[in-house]
Formats: sequence, C-alpha cells, structure tokens
Amino acid sequence: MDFKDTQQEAEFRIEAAKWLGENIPTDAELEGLDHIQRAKLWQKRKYDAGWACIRWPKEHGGRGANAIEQVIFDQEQGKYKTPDSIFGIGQGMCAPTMMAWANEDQNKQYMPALASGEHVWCQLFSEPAGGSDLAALRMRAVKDGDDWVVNGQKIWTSGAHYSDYGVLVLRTDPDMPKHQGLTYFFLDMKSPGIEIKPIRQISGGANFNEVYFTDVRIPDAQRLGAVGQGWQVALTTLMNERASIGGGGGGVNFDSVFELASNTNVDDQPAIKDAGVRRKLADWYVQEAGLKFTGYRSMTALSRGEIPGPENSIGKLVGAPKQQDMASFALDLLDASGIIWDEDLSARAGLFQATYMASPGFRIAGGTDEIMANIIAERVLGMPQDIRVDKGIPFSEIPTSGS
Amino acid sequence: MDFKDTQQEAEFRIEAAKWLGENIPTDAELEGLDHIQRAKLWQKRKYDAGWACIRWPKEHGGRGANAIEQVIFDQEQGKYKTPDSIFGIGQGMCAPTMMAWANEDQNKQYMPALASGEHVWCQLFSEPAGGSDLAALRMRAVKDGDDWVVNGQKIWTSGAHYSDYGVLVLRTDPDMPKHQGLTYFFLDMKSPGIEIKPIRQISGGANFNEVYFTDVRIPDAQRLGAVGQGWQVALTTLMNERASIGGGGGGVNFDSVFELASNTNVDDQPAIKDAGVRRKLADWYVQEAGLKFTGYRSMTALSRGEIPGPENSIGKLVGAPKQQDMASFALDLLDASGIIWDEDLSARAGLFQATYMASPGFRIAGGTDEIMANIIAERVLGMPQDIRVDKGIPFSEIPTSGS
Amino acid sequence: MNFEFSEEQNMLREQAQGFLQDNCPTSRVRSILDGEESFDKDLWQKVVEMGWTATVIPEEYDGLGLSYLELSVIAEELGKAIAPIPFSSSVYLATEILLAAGSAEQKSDWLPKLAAGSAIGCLAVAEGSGTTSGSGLTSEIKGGKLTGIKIPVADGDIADFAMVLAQSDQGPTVCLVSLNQSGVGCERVKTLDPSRSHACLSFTEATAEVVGESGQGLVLLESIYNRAAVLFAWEQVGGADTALDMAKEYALGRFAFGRPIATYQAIKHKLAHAYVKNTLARSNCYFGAWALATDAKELPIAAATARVAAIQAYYYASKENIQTHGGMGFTWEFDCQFPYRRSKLLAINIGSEAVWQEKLIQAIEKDRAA
Amino acid sequence: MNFEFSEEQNMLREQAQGFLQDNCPTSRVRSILDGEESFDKDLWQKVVEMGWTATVIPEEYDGLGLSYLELSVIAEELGKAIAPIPFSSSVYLATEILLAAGSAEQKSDWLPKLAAGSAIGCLAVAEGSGTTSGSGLTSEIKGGKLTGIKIPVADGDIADFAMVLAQSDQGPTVCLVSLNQSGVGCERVKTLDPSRSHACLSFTEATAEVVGESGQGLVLLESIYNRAAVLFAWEQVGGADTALDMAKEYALGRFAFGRPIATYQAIKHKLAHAYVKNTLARSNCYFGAWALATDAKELPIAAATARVAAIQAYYYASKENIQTHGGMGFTWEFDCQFPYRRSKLLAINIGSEAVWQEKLIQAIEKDRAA
Repeated sequence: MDFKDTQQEAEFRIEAAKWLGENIPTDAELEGLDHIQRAKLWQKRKYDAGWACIRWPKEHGGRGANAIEQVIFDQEQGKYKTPDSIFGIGQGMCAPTMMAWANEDQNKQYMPALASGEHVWCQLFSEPAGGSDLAALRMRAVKDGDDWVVNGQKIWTSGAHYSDYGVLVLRTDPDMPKHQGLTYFFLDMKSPGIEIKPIRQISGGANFNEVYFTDVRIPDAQRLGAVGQGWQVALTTLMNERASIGGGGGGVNFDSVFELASNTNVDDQPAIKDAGVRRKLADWYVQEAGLKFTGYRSMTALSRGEIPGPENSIGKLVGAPKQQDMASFALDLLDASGIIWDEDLSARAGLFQATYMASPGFRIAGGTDEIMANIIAERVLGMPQDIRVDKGIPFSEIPTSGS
Repeated sequence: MDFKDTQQEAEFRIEAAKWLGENIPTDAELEGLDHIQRAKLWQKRKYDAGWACIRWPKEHGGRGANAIEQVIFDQEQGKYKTPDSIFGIGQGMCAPTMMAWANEDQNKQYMPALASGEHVWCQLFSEPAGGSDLAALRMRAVKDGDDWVVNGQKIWTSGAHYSDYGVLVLRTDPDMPKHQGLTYFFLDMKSPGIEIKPIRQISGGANFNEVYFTDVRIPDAQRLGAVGQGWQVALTTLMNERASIGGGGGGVNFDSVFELASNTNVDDQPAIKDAGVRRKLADWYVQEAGLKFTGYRSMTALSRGEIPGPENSIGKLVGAPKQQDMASFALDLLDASGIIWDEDLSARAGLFQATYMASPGFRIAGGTDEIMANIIAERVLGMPQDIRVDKGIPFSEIPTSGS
Repeated sequence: MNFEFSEEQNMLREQAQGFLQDNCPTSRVRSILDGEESFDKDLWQKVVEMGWTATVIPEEYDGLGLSYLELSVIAEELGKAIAPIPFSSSVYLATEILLAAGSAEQKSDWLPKLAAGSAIGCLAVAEGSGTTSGSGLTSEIKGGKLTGIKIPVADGDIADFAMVLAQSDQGPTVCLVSLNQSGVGCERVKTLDPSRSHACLSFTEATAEVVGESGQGLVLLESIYNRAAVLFAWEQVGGADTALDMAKEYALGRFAFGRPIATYQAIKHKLAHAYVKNTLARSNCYFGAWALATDAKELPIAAATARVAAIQAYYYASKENIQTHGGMGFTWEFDCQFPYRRSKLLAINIGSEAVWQEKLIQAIEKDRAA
Repeated sequence: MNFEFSEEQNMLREQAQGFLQDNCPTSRVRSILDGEESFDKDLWQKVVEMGWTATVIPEEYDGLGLSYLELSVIAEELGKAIAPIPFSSSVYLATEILLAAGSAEQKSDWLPKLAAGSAIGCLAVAEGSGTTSGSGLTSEIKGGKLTGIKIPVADGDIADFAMVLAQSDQGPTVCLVSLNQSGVGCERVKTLDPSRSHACLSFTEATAEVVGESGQGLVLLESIYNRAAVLFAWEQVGGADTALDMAKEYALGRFAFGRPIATYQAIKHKLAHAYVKNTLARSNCYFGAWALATDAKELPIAAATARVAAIQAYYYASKENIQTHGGMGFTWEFDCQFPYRRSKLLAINIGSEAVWQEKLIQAIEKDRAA
C-alpha cells in the first residue's frame, strides 16, 4: 500500500506536467474573452497538442489513454487555475453515447469538433413531469417521411443556449410500456423551432434551461439505436453521468469552516475553542477524509484496469447534505452578520451564503439523495426494487397527477 | 392559558388525593409478597373503595369517571410508590374490546373480576411470521361442534404465565383475503393444551412469552364479533394499545444524564463544563419539554371532552431513539468504566447500561419507529398508504418468505 | 389544565389568517424579494390598521393592552405568511425595550407612535461577524452623542428610530437614536433574505438618549431577547408549518413511477419527522407564551427551549420542503425559497442555535442551584 | 497510486476468513457470553498456532516480523467474527508497549512468550468512571512496588501480566506487573459485553518494573493509543459489516404485507446509510493502516479519523441491525446482540468518540501550525 505512481504512470505524469507547465493560458491571453471563449481557447490548445479527451481513440480526436492516465492528467491540470470547462456534458456523456451507438461516419464527423471545443453539446432528457422518474418523459416524436417531427418541452438542460448539438430521448409510441416506447436522437441545436429559456435558480444562477420545441424536424439518420430502443441508449448516457457529477465541488468544506471558526469570535474567543464546534468539525473532517480515501481506492481500481463500482454514489449522497449543514453552521458562527451576502462584505466573498443557497440543488441535481440511497441499496447491496406499478402496462395508462 | 384544574377537577383531585393518602399499602403490608401478590392487593383495595378502572361503568366494577379524571387520579397515584401493575393489558386493551363486542352477561361475568384484580388477562395476537404486519397471522381455528379447535403458536405475550384469560385472533378461513379470514375469541388460559415459554431478551429480562397451542378447544360462545370479523374486533384492542405504551418509561432522561455529566470528570473537570456535552443535553431537554407540553395539550383536549389525536405516536417515535442515544452517550461519558454493568459498581445501579440494552426494544415494541412514522404520515398528515400487494387476494396466495 | 388558547384568541387567529391570505399571498413576498421596495408598505399599513403593532402596548399609550398570548397568535400567523414587514424589529424588540426600560418621557414620545404605526423601530447590536459581547463593542455614546457603525441592522433602512447598543463610561448601554437626523448614514446591504431589509447604519456624533440605566445594556438586552425569543419562535413555527404544508401538497400531487411520491416511505417519513419537530416546537412555544404572558420565573428556560426547538424545526422543514419538490423547488419561480431563506434569517437574528443551547443549560443550572 | 492490500495480504484475509468461519461461528461467541468461561481458549490456542499473536513481533523475538497491514487484515477479520478472545489487549496494547518502550531484557523476557501465546498481556489504566488523566491517578509505584486498584481491566482475569499506569515520583508511569504473584487480587466484573472478560485488579505492594521512562507514561500511552486506535478501528469496521450483512440477509427473507421488507425504502435507505458509513470508515482505516505501517507523521490524524468513523459506523450498523430484525432481533436467541454489545465495548475501551474527536482537532491544529 503506497501512494506512488507505477513507473509508467510516473512517466506519464511527468510528460503531462511538462506540457501543462508550458501551455497553461496566461492572464494576458484570456484578457477580454468571455467564459465560453476562454473555455474554447484552452480546449483547442489541448486538442492541438493531443491532450484533449485523452481516453478517446485517436481517430476521434483523443489520445487512446487509459482511465488512470485521465485521472493523472486531471490531477496535474488541477494544480493550475484554468478556464472552467463547458464541455463536460458533451465530452463526458454525449460522446460515449455517440461512440457506442452512432455509425463510424457520424463519429468521424462529429467527435473531433467536440474534442477540440469547436462544438458544444448538451443533453435533453428531463421533462417537467419527469424528475427522478426519467423514463416518464412524454414529449412526442412523430415520423414524417425521413424526418421525425418533434413538439413539446424539455427542462434542466445545461448550456442549451451556447450548444451546437444535443442528444435527446423522445416518446415515439405512448401505447407501448413506459421503457419501450422511447427513441433516442441527436440534433442540431440551431434547428428551426427551438426556443431556449433560462431557468432562474434560488441560488441566483441560471445554469439550466427550458427548451421548447415547435415542429422541429430531426432526420431519421440522427436516430441512435432502433426505434423503441431509446431507454437502452439513454442508459449509456446516464451511466456516464454519475461519474461526472461530484458532491457539488468547490463550495464549503472542512478547511473553509475550520478557518472561519479560527477567525470568528464567539464570546470574545475564537469559535474553534468551543468543544461543540470542535466536535462538529471533527465529524466533517472524518467524512471528507473517508470520501477522499474512497476515491483513492477507486483510483487504485482504475489503475489496475478494474471498473470502480456504483460505490461512487456515496460521494454525492454524503457530500451534498454535508455542504448544506456546513454552510448553515458557518452562517450560525457569523451570528447576525451571517445574513449579509455581499462579495465585499461577507467572509470569503459570500462563499457560505452562496453555498447555503446552492446546496439544496446539489442534493437534487444528478439524482436526489433519495434516488442515490435507492441506487446504493439496489446496485451495491443487491436489495430488490420497490413495488413498481408502472411496469408492463401501456405508458398512456400509467397513473399521473392528471388522472 | 393556565395549568389549573377546573373547579370540578380540583374537587375530584382532593377526593382522590385524600383516599390515596389514607390507603397506599405500607411496606409492612407488602412485606413477603411477590410482585403479583402486591399488585393484586393494591388493585383489590382500590376496587373495594370504587377507585379501580374509574372510567368503566359502575356495573362493570368502575366509577363512571371521565378521561380527565382518570388522568388526575393517575397523577395523584404517581406521587406515591405503588406496586407495579400487572393489569395494564387486561384492563387497558382486553376490557374495552369485551365491552364493545361481548354480550352483557359475559361482561357482567368477567369485568368485575378484572377490575378487582382477581383475574389477569393477556393478549395473543402476534405470531413469529407477523411482526409489524399483524394481520398476516396464520394460526388456525377449525370449527368442531360448538367449539373451535386451535393449533399453533403465538408470540410476544406479556404475562401469559400468570394470566387467567386471554384474547386472541385466529385465521378461520385462509382462502379469504388477509383481513377477512380472521375471527376473534377470548379464552381460559388454563385450558388444556396450552404451553407457555418465556422469551429471554437481550436486556436480560423475560417480559414476553411464546404460547403454544395443541388442540385447545374454545367454545363458540367465546367468539367476539362474527366469524370473519376478527380484524375489526382487533382494531378495538389496538386502538387502545397506543395509549398504553409510552416511550419506554423510567429509563434514562435529561435529569439522569445531566446529573451524570455534573458528577463525572473528563480531563479533570466535570463533563458538564464541556460545550459539546452542553449542546447535546440542550437538545434532549428541548425534546423532553416538547413531549411534556404536547402531553399538556392532549390533557387539555381530554379535559374539554375532546379526543387527543394520533399525535401521541410522537411520544414513542421521539422517546425511544432518544433513550438509546442518551444511554449510549452516558456510557461514553463514563469512558472505559461504562462497560461495567453491576448494581453495586455502576452509576445509578446500572441504569445507563440497562437502558442501552433495553432501548432497542422500546424502538420495536408496540410499533417500530418505521410503523410510527407511517402512522403519523397517514393518519395525521393524510398521506396515502404505500402500495399494498396483499390486498384483495386470498391469504393463502400472498407471497411469504417460504414462497 | 387549560393549556390552550382561549376562544377569543382562536377567533383572533381566524381573523388574522383570513386577513393574511387576502393581503399577504406569497406573490407579495416575491415582489419584495425580487423588487426594489424594502418592505410591503401596503401590508404594513393594513397591519397597523388591524391594531397589531399596538397589541401589548398599554391603553394609556394608545395601545390595545392585550396579552402576549394575542401577540403570539399574531406572530405565528405572520410567520406562516412569511410576511415582508418590519414587525419583529419594531414590535418584539424596539417596543419591548421601551416598555421594559423607557423613561416616562420616552414612552409617551414613542409608544403612541409605535401603536399607531407612525413610527417604526429597530435594534442595532451587531458590528460585523461573530457574537457581540461587551468588550468587543466599538460604538460609543458620550455626552448624548453616538458614534459608530452597526451592521447588519434588520429593518435599519425602514425604521424611524433605532435602539443601539454602545459603550458608555459605565459600560455597554442601550440608547435611542432618531434616524432622521444628520449624523446618521444608512446603506442597504445585500442579504440572504431580501424579503426583509437590512442596513448598515453609521453614526457620527448623532444625538442619542440613554434607555434604562447607563452601563446596564447587556442586562437589558438579555431580558429583551428572552421575551423576543418566544415571539420569534412562534414566527418560526408558523413558517415551519408553511414549509411542511407546501411539501405535503406537492407530494400528494406529484407522480413518479406511476404513483404519488406521497406513497413513498422516504417522503412520508421525511414529512412525518418534520411534523414531529414542528409539533414539539409548537408545544414548547405554548409554554414560552405562557411564561411570557405571566412574567413567570421560568421565562429564561421556556424562551430558550422554544427558540432552540423552533430553529431546528424551521431549518429541517424548509430544506426538506425543497428536497421534496426536487428540481422545481430549486427554481426562482417556486415559493420554496421563501421559508428556506427566512428560516436562516430568524435563526441568527437574535442569536443562533448554539447561543441559545448554551443559554438554556445556563438557565437550567441556575434553576437547579436555586 | 496503490491504495489496496497486496495479493499476499488478500490471501491472508481469505485464509483468516476460512479459519474463523470454521473456528469462530457465532455459537462460540454465544457460549462465552452465556457461560462461565472468560474467553474461548480453544480458539485462542488456534489463533496462536496460526501465528497471529506473533504477526508484528520481530523475528529476533520469535515473531513473524510482518507489517501492520497484515495485522490490520487479521484485526478486521477478528472484528467480523466478534471473536471472544483477548487479542486486542495482548496484541494491540501490551505487545505494542513492549515493542515501543520495553527494555532489551523486558523484550526478551516477554515478546517470545507473547509470540508463542504462552503469555497474555493486558493494559490497566482506568480507576473507575470518567477519563483518567495524570492528576487523578491514585495507583502508585514506589521502589518497584505497586499499590492501587484498577477497574475495569479488559481481559485482566485472563492475562499473565498487566501494563499498569501508576504514579511514580516522576509522574505517571507505565509499569509491568506479573499477575501471578501474591499482592495481586483479581475479581471479574459484570459488563455489558460478557463475551469479553473484564476484571478489577488490586495491587498491594506487588512487584513491578517500570516500562520506558519513569514519569513518561502518558506520552507513551498517547502514542500506543494512536497505534491501537487503527487496529481497533479495523475490528470495528469488520463488526459493522457483520451487522450490516445480518440486517440485509434478514430483510431479504422477511416478509411484511406480502413483500420482503427489503423492498421498503425505510429499510433500504437505513441499510444504504449503514453501507455508506461502513465504507467511509473502511477507507479511513486504509489510511490509518498505511500511516501505522509506515510510521508516518500523519498517524495521529489518521488514527483519530479512522477511530471516530469506525465508532460511529459500528454503533449505527449494530443498532439498526436489531431494528431491522424487529422483535426477533431483541431476543437472546438471535445473534443481533453480539455486534450491539461489542460496538460499545470497542467504542469506549481506549477512549470514547468525544475523546478522539478532540484528539483529531488537536492533531489538525498541530499539523497546520507546523
């Protein structure tokens, strides 16, 4: 048991570190660019040097690297402040689906531009009536000649307004059972009839959109998998989702609350002197360490060519409520002044307030706490599903709030 | 808003207090008696003076008092140390069922002896395969002339070995749906064919029994309600159960842990000086106060002749896990010596150890935490039942662990 | 045993509920949260007309002379409605300080105005982060002149006068400062709950008068906080019930996997636990209200008990309400944000959970030593 | 990154599992819990024959000279089996003290015997309730004679010698006392977990020799506790997994309302949370094992982290295992009691949760100050 790279990993790390050290965009280069331009500049630079999407095959614009090399590259890149990526969903979820289900010509056509950052992709699965029950989607596609005509609404689509392409699942036969009447497509997001409206969140951000479709036409050639096979294709996308959504990233953690407690006085002495504060901090430290070392165990599995299990759902299930409680606790430490949410006036530029307001979203996006617990019980512990009343009957006959 | 009795209540309280003050058994009177004899002595004395089962009609041995008078009498009696009652289930659960479902002759025959403590009654509902799912009981009764012949096993019967009578629910038709094939009886516990085995608990006690039946005959005249109506009759019994099972009584509470923390040193100072200890104690105090004042609100409802709601399930749902956590915490305060469980050596004669071992039972007996939460969600908040796969099909076709 | 509100008090509650349903739907909360106004002036005017600001003010000062039980009823209903008005600052804090420690002149100057709603008061204690104790205090009052900076001050930009904690030669002292004078600067600050306004108040040689005894400010505030804590707790319990109701209604109507999410144990038990917390908190508020209304010696314990329970109940109900709603609950468009924001404001406005847990144990120790 | 046990270590685990399945079924635990024997002598003898007591003892003292990773594997498996033997007292505590601070003579006197299982050691620190600090210590060592009373002493009635913390002229000191001498009294005490024996040891002018430096006992114990905490944590995580497995198996087979209780979210989520706690605790134990095996400067943080996580995981899993079983889980006849009892013993045997939370924060503060 050690923390050292294998020799091959060590060599790869040196190579990656060297390239990164010489190629990280300078402030001057980024000056005057918006966040999309910055992300594209950095992605293109990596692509040109063979450091983009390194696990992809070379013919699709990647490097043919393995999983642990990806981890190493990410670790090394993480040592720098680089432009925020806008390609996570496209490269992390859409691309694996395309590579598994699209034909070779299509992949040759679309993948390199996705790897290079020229094109941004988004994912259109959720619908207002869906939520945790993703397969309950109702939006229809109707065959018309060589096209499918699409009407309806998708929701929770990140980056829809700056995306070039999207993947989506539609109901092509409402009289089939729920999971069998679905079909999967990709489409040009600039197609006529698409209207995008940002969703304002309680945290103040607007990372997601509603996307309205009016008689949008998708060529049948852009169908992935057979008609009616959409759920199976969607599972390819979703299996890649869990890996890419973390516990909410950045945000409040042990370090920030420990520092706050060390620098905030309660009754004339730093809060960190208070045994109650210490005990809470200890618990959070222990949780964070547990998550970190669980990650190390997963990386070891990757390094050995094994596939880490759905144990990774733990990260989100533990991390998201922890962030909420820690943020709430930090505001309490600040006492009355915790209410102030102002970049200039608040501790850490409002990190604690921002996390208090954002963390309810962490507990929902990418699978609620409750869904995560189901997943662990079912896929890890092998416990049976809850009783399903929506199986084996036509989708149109499944009870809904309207019925 | 005040804590005063109404004038009528105050008068009743004085009368009850006066009688109690003059009639509480003395140590000399109890000397040499076992706990059953002591309980019977005190019950008989109350009965003779008209203070037994005071809410019952006079012709059944009671006093015709109302609910708040019962509370007042219990409060006044609670000021003394009196022999532990062994009549709770008989008087609290069996009697209301008899009064609702037996005929007048039967009630005249059996109720006075139950009120006077001459007879002890027990309740035989649960079976090994039952648990939370009480109606899943399998034990059969088969009609034979004017009798029913009973074979099988009941479990969790308190006081079976010193009971004179019992009530029980049996399956008389396994081909009817679960709740419709049951019939309710009362029986003489000295009937031939009954064998009683105490169940040893992890807490060391043996408050419950298994009761085995071999060709036990019950006269049809001792059937309560119609054949197949047993579940309805059982609900009468069960509605009276919730009221009589508390949060585990006695046991560990704020006072005992506060005292322990005040008298136990951690790092050379009393544990109560530790802010972490204070915070936990505060939370427990707040919970206990909340339960106490919720009780006051229920009593006010009683005093006004209203019926307190199933909100009372709160007491058990909050109280039982709280006792477990408090006992566990108290053992931690004692550090290594917390492990010692000895009447002479342990603080409070082993109260904390005994509660640590008994509290898992509090969380189960009379409805598990999970069932209590279901009850609150369904009966108080009006949320729907979970999906039921055991409704409307013959009992014999309901899936079981054997199938 | 009569541990219940009277018939008249329950009638007041019905009236208050009807009034707030009409005049304070969540759309009003939203318009303050989302707009430029610092409070709902229209609602405030009507609340004043209902006489709510005058509830416990004695009749000799044009008040209604009612008890704290009536004020508790109003507090709970305002909490349920998540009302965007400076009621707590003006009524539970500023008015209470005047009643407890104001001179005859101060009382006759201000109480009739507070009763009539022609003046709004606020309390200014905090000077930045952490709890404010005597020794850290930098604001100073000297010869009737106040200098210092107070931030945040709830409703500081709305109020006509502030009760300010400042250092005098005798020690920490509460003083009354009219905010309509030169020497007072006021800037709104951005907060987590913009449905209630907050300001930074700066004083430069502002005219101020001592309230109560000079140097006894902390003792005065301690007793005021105990009184206010009960009323805050009622607001919190009201809000917690609103959050629970929202969650329950949504769960009954929202379907997943072919059935209402209200049929899933994960949701049922979540809401059952919220109900339990709310019920225990409410029962503790009953005792708090009784202690406040009767000036009982149990008030310090009763107040801390009610406040701790109410803080915990409101946090749990408001966060799990969003969780029950799923993604929709996280959108600006939905109302779930209102109780979630307000729960935190009320939780830290007069001392946080840990502060009150500590007060509770101290009060119990004192009680048992006696 | 190679954050995993080696192939050889995993083989050792398989071997240990097979051995314990054969030689330590729960019926063995039950027979000790319920009977008069103070430990499972037969199992102990076989454990000794497997060489487990010799694992980390250097070869020069007839040990196997293996690493703490091997010992971690054994600890986890013993924890899973809830083994009724004095392994932790003799191996994680007494042996470790000798290895860390024993004189050459003490080592050659005792280590070969410990390795060969012909001697069993224990540690005697507590003198009644509460944590034992230097100043409260009443046992005394003077001129090689020990006088005092130690209670409770885990495995004190089984052990051949005890490491005893006593006051010397220089301060708290660890001394080694043979228990086979006049001047030593031993009485078994009744405990919460009778599957592990505990005693009250009384010393009257008993012959004793100082281990390590006189007056440095607390420093020595501090470092020993850090080492032992990792091994205790492995036992605890093993036990927590046993409890989770029991609960899962029962839930899969037990039907209520026509379906396995394993289909109910209340049960699924309960066990999912147990799994999460166990997994995080196990990962923390990995880091603890690495720090222990490499004598890393991170050991104090790693040990406290592993111990706090393991205490919490075992408590949760063992109590919710009973809860999942319902009434049957509360009967003597079922095995649910074993992990529930053992979890508390292991949680308080070398300092409770709060003690280790405090140690953790102190270690972090020290680390960050450096």
